Amino acid sequence: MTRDPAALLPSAEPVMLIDPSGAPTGLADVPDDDTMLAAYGALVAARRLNDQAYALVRQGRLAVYPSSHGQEACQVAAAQVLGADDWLFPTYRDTVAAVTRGVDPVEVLVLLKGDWHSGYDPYRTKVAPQATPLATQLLHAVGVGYAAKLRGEPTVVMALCGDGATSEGDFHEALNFAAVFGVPVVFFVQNNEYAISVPLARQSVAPSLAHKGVGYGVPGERVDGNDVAALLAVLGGAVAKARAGEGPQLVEAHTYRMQAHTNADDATRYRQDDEVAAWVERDPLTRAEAYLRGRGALGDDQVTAYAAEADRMAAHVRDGLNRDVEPNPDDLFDFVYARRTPQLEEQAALVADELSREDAR
Amino acid sequence: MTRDPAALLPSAEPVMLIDPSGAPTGLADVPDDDTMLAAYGALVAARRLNDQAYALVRQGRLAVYPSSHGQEACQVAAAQVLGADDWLFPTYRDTVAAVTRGVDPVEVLVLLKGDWHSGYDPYRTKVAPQATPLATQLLHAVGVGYAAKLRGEPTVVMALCGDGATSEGDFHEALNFAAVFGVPVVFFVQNNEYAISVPLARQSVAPSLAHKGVGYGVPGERVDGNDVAALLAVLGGAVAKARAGEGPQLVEAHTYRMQAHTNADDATRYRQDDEVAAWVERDPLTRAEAYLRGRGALGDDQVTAYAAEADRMAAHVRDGLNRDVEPNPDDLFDFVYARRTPQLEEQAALVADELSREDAR
Amino acid sequence: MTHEKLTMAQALNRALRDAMAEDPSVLMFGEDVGPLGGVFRITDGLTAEFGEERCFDTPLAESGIVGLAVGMAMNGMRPVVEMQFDAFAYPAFEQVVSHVAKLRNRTRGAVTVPMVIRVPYAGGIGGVEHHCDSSESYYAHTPGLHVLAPANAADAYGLLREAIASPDPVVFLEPKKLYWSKEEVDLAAPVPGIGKAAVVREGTDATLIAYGPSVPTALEAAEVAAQDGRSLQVVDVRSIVPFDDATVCEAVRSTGRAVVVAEAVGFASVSSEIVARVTERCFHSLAAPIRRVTGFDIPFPPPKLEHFQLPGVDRILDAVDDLQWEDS
Amino acid sequence: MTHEKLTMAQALNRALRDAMAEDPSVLMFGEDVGPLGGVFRITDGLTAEFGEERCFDTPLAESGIVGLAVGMAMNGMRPVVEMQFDAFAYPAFEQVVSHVAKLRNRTRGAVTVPMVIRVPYAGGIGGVEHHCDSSESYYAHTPGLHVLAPANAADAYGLLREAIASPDPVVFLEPKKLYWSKEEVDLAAPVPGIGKAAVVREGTDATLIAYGPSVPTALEAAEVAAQDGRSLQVVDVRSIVPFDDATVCEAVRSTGRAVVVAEAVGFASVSSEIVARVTERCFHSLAAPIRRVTGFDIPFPPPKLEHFQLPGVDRILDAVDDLQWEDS
Ligand SMILES: Cc1ncc(C[n+]2csc(CCOP(=O)(O)OP(=O)(O)O)c2C)c(N)n1
Ligand SMILES: Cc1ncc(C[n+]2csc(CCOP(=O)(O)OP(=O)(O)O)c2C)c(N)n1
Ligand SMILES: [Mg+2]
Ligand SMILES: [Mg+2]
Repeated sequence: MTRDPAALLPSAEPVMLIDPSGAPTGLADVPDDDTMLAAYGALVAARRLNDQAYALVRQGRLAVYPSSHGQEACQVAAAQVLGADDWLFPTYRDTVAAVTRGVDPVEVLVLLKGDWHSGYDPYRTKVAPQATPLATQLLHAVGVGYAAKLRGEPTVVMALCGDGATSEGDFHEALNFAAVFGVPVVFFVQNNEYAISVPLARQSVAPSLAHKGVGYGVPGERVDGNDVAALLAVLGGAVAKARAGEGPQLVEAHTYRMQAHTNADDATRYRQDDEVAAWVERDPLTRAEAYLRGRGALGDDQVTAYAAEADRMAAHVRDGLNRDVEPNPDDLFDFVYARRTPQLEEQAALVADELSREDAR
Repeated sequence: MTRDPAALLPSAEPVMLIDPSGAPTGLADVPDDDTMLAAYGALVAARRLNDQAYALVRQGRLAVYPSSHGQEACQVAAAQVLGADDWLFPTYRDTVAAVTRGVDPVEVLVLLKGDWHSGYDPYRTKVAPQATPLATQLLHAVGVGYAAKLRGEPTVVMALCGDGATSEGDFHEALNFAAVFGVPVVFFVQNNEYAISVPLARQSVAPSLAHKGVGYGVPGERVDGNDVAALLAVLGGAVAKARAGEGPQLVEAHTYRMQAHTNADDATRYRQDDEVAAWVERDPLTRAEAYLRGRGALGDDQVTAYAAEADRMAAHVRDGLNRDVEPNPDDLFDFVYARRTPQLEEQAALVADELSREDAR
Repeated sequence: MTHEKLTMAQALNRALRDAMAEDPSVLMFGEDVGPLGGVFRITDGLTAEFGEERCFDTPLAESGIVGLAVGMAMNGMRPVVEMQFDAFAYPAFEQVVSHVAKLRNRTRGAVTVPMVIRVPYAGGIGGVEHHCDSSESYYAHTPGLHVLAPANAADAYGLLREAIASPDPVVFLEPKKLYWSKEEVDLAAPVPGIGKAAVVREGTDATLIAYGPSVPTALEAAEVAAQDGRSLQVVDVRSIVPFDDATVCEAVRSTGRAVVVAEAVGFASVSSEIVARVTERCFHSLAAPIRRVTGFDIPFPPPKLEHFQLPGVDRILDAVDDLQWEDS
Repeated sequence: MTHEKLTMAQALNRALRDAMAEDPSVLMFGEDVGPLGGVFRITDGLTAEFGEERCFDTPLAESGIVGLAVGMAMNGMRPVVEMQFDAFAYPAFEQVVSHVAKLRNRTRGAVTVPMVIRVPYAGGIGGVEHHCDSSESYYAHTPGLHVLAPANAADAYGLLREAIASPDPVVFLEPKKLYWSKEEVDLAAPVPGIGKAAVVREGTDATLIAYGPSVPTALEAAEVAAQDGRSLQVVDVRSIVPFDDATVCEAVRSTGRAVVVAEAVGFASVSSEIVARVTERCFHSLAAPIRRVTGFDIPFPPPKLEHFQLPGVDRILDAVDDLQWEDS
């Protein structure tokens, strides 16, 4: 039992460096303008991607989309604080994080388009496949980090989950394993107040989700999830500590899911419009823009340029998703094992036979 | 998020009311002499039961026995602080707790004798079947408590587990469910320093196991697990708070498993004799005796009387376990469902037929 | 007047409402089953009607949900829990296998756990991975559980009422793709009961044995076969555990040929069991080995490929064609 | 000189040691596998020999153990994990089914999880509840896993080496009751390989099909039958997934009669599968339906009653007697 509880407790209030009006709070230095501009650009792209994906669901090109509208700052920061050799473990809601780290958005959306379960090579960008079974990926993140640690590699792993996922047993086991083995993982909880329809108050009565670190000997930190500057600072600090050998870190961002859980969800059944409205003025994108404009680091021209860049990305996404891929039944049998078993050979032959007879008809 | 973290943190040191020499520490009042004498009597019986069961394993009457030698004070106190309508949820190591609450030791030992999985009617004494799959029973305890709460009954549930079990996902889910639903459960962790061979330091690097309450909004408390007075006070306080509507409570007792995990285990592979020796002087039984003798509340006559009482219990245990029960194959099929399925009828008939042919041979 | 046009989802909702109205110890809980009414709206309106204490949301933890239900069932309640999707029931597997299934037996009947685990299950709705598993074989292989799978709204109502009333724990598998099919339902009709299969179409040439989502497909196949002059009988298993050997074997003996149809992966599955036990019992009545049309031995495919995995009319009819008609 | 007299426990230990010595990416972890050497001593001496970083104890959490292994396998390691007993693997069920089994498929082969989940399993050692489950059917029903069950020390060594070398995840079932049986083992002997069954006794009248703990029982039954003038062939399945249809079917065709022997609960099990698939393929070679001798459909009994549950020589010979010898 090695840790002093006082060193583990998060701050009473979430860290905020820029207030909703765009003014620095003075709590600590805001990251430099280049860093902030890079974050701003990614936020613009992220918002555009959320909007585009939402539209593609309406057009029937995506089965469903869990939007991160309102949470973009969390995801942008989670990706931007990582180095090339670090790993990112995203959930179904973290399309933006994966894309910010460099995965082609068309490839990320393959899951929701329905062509395959995962559309990108996780090793190319060191982004794990998006996880659906809640909290399970946190353990994989610990394993990836521990393997790297055993080999003496300086890898840090950023493991994402939602507020609801903190209730799962795997959350507990992941934090504990990481702590006991001193694995450099940053557990980053995007607390967006809801797990589908279930509000945070029915999920936990802890002082905050960051307080969950205490029980593992893991330092917790709370941050304003709509303030990209604070997120870059807090997540960046957590990554630095993890890399320096201080073990896992837990960060809770306070944010809000502006849209329904997915397009299939009806949020009016469980929350009031005015609750949503109150979060509009905390929008992460306008806050970053106001700050940068206030400093004169961002002008209309650049805003237009970022928007144009985001539009190009959106066009690329539309093109990619409008392309129909001919489903290949061989795919069903080719990846279950390194080689097809005799049984899978038989079953694949059955399908091939059926198809050839269909063609013959 | 309703709880103030300061109110959740356990004391820096485990609560001790009587020191190893038997002297009151003065930290708080020791329970009255009647209470302490009742505890002492139960401790004597408990030690005798542990010794007797151990001997019965050597004699081949029990398959195995997980002794609580050294931890008797925890189990005696856990049972004695409960009222008649409360529930106790013991593990495989908590034979003493079950017996202290009134279950016939012969019935408790049925599991380890091998006649059946559980030998007592849980409703008669409100003692749940001893749980083997670690931490799973904590959720059942929450369910029992919540059902009572919904009906407005004043039941408190005492749910026992070991230090190792706190690493399981079910520990996490149980504490969280209890906290969110405000269920009157006292989670009582007997931290005996080992999970079979694994020392606490490889199980957790939290400041203490009691600190795990913080992450659920559950107050934690630490207590000397070899001081029955402190245990009665702390566990009694926790039960009172739970009953008063303050929700679940977490108590960690610091104790030590004096013998191997079970008779099948070889403790010399993972711990040194001198580590064990250091705990001898903290023995819960001698400490309680020294205190009571010191106050003049206990004399040689009474000590002898308690010992004789314990011997009678041990004789009863020997008698019970030396009685061979004829295994009845019908039992295999009669309790799987309320009524045998047609399939079980067929299978039972098969066994009956086999046996009748065997008899005929 | 008890005849009504209901979807299976509405029939299930009605079953819960009627059970809760009749018996105050019946509770409903799980993820999003409260104000939202469940992601499939099976619990719609229950919180409003019966209050937060009778139908409520839990923290997001399936082992927790099932473990809580075990404790409540031990203490006088009759909990019904919802696992949001088939694959999201797996975190509760230990609780189901080691406790729900075993507590009665462990305690020689002293402790019973009358509870229902409702699982929206199987594919056919274009769902992404983890949302389409057919997990019945895991449960059916576990003694101590009853495993039911209705194939129409009337059975959904009747079987869920029976499941809630049962003194034994029930895993209740709701075929997602049938949630929205509407039919005439007589809520007051007597229910054949747990453990009873039903011949849902008479036929003389071969028997199709199916349950849950595969029953409508089997019926469709029988319809097509009839147009080709082949008379297929269809048996709806309804109750996977306990299994109705009598009805199924009588049916198979009457035709001498059979095909088992199930969406689940075939290997070591309920359909393997049906083939094995019917063959054991009806060997000399069989003109051909019993064929299986099941999911392949692969993880459930993504939406664009799922039609390959689901047993369809063509695959069923191919299997029927393979039943060695010339030899007989 | 590679012939040695070894118990299965020693053979497994040797396989781990040899694999760890050859490949630094092979790691061993789980509960009590470090200094203690595992409750069955399968990992005895590995921490001493390879250090704490290669063989280590984890916190007590099975989902954690398997989930950690998944991540390590994703990142270049070849973890071998021990589940302390069969029933204590259930908390890891979601990780096994939703990740271990599926990651390769999910990512079209980009992510592989070469790992071995060792499970001391099945009964026959007088163990109390939760310590004697035969859980192979749960794994065998899950595509993406290989499922192996050795029945002797030589296979235990060879198959575990193969399992560790495999690019695919393997559930490796170690029959507890065979841990201490000693035999001559040639560690250098070539291994038939994953997916290969073995005819372990020739015979002409009927075929016994068994795996893991039931193989010695089947051999014993064949020995007894031989004294009664009946010649029983015994097939050791060895590899449950992939299943060796060729060897098993050839054997059954050669005798025309078969009994499947397995300790597990029979319903919806691996033995159901064997009956179903062999019948499908060998129907016209069969003189009688294939019989099963399995555990009953009940929770594993307490020690004093377990002998009723375990398939024994008598029950096997009764089933052989039932194979309609008069009719043929
Ligand atoms: C093990 C498991 N149980 C249930 C689900 C179904 N489900 C998907 S998302 C979700 C809510 C998750 O809430 P949270 O963790 O707060 O993340 P958010 O969706 O808000 O980003 C649920 C219940 C799941 N994916 N996995
Ligand atoms: C889910 C589960 N995993 C593994 C085991 C095997 N096992 C039995 S006792 C034990 C150690 C438990 O340690 P702890 O919780 O500290 O309790 P103690 O035995 O010290 O009283 C283990 C690993 C089990 N019973 N259940
Ligand atoms: Mg959320
Ligand atoms: Mg312990």
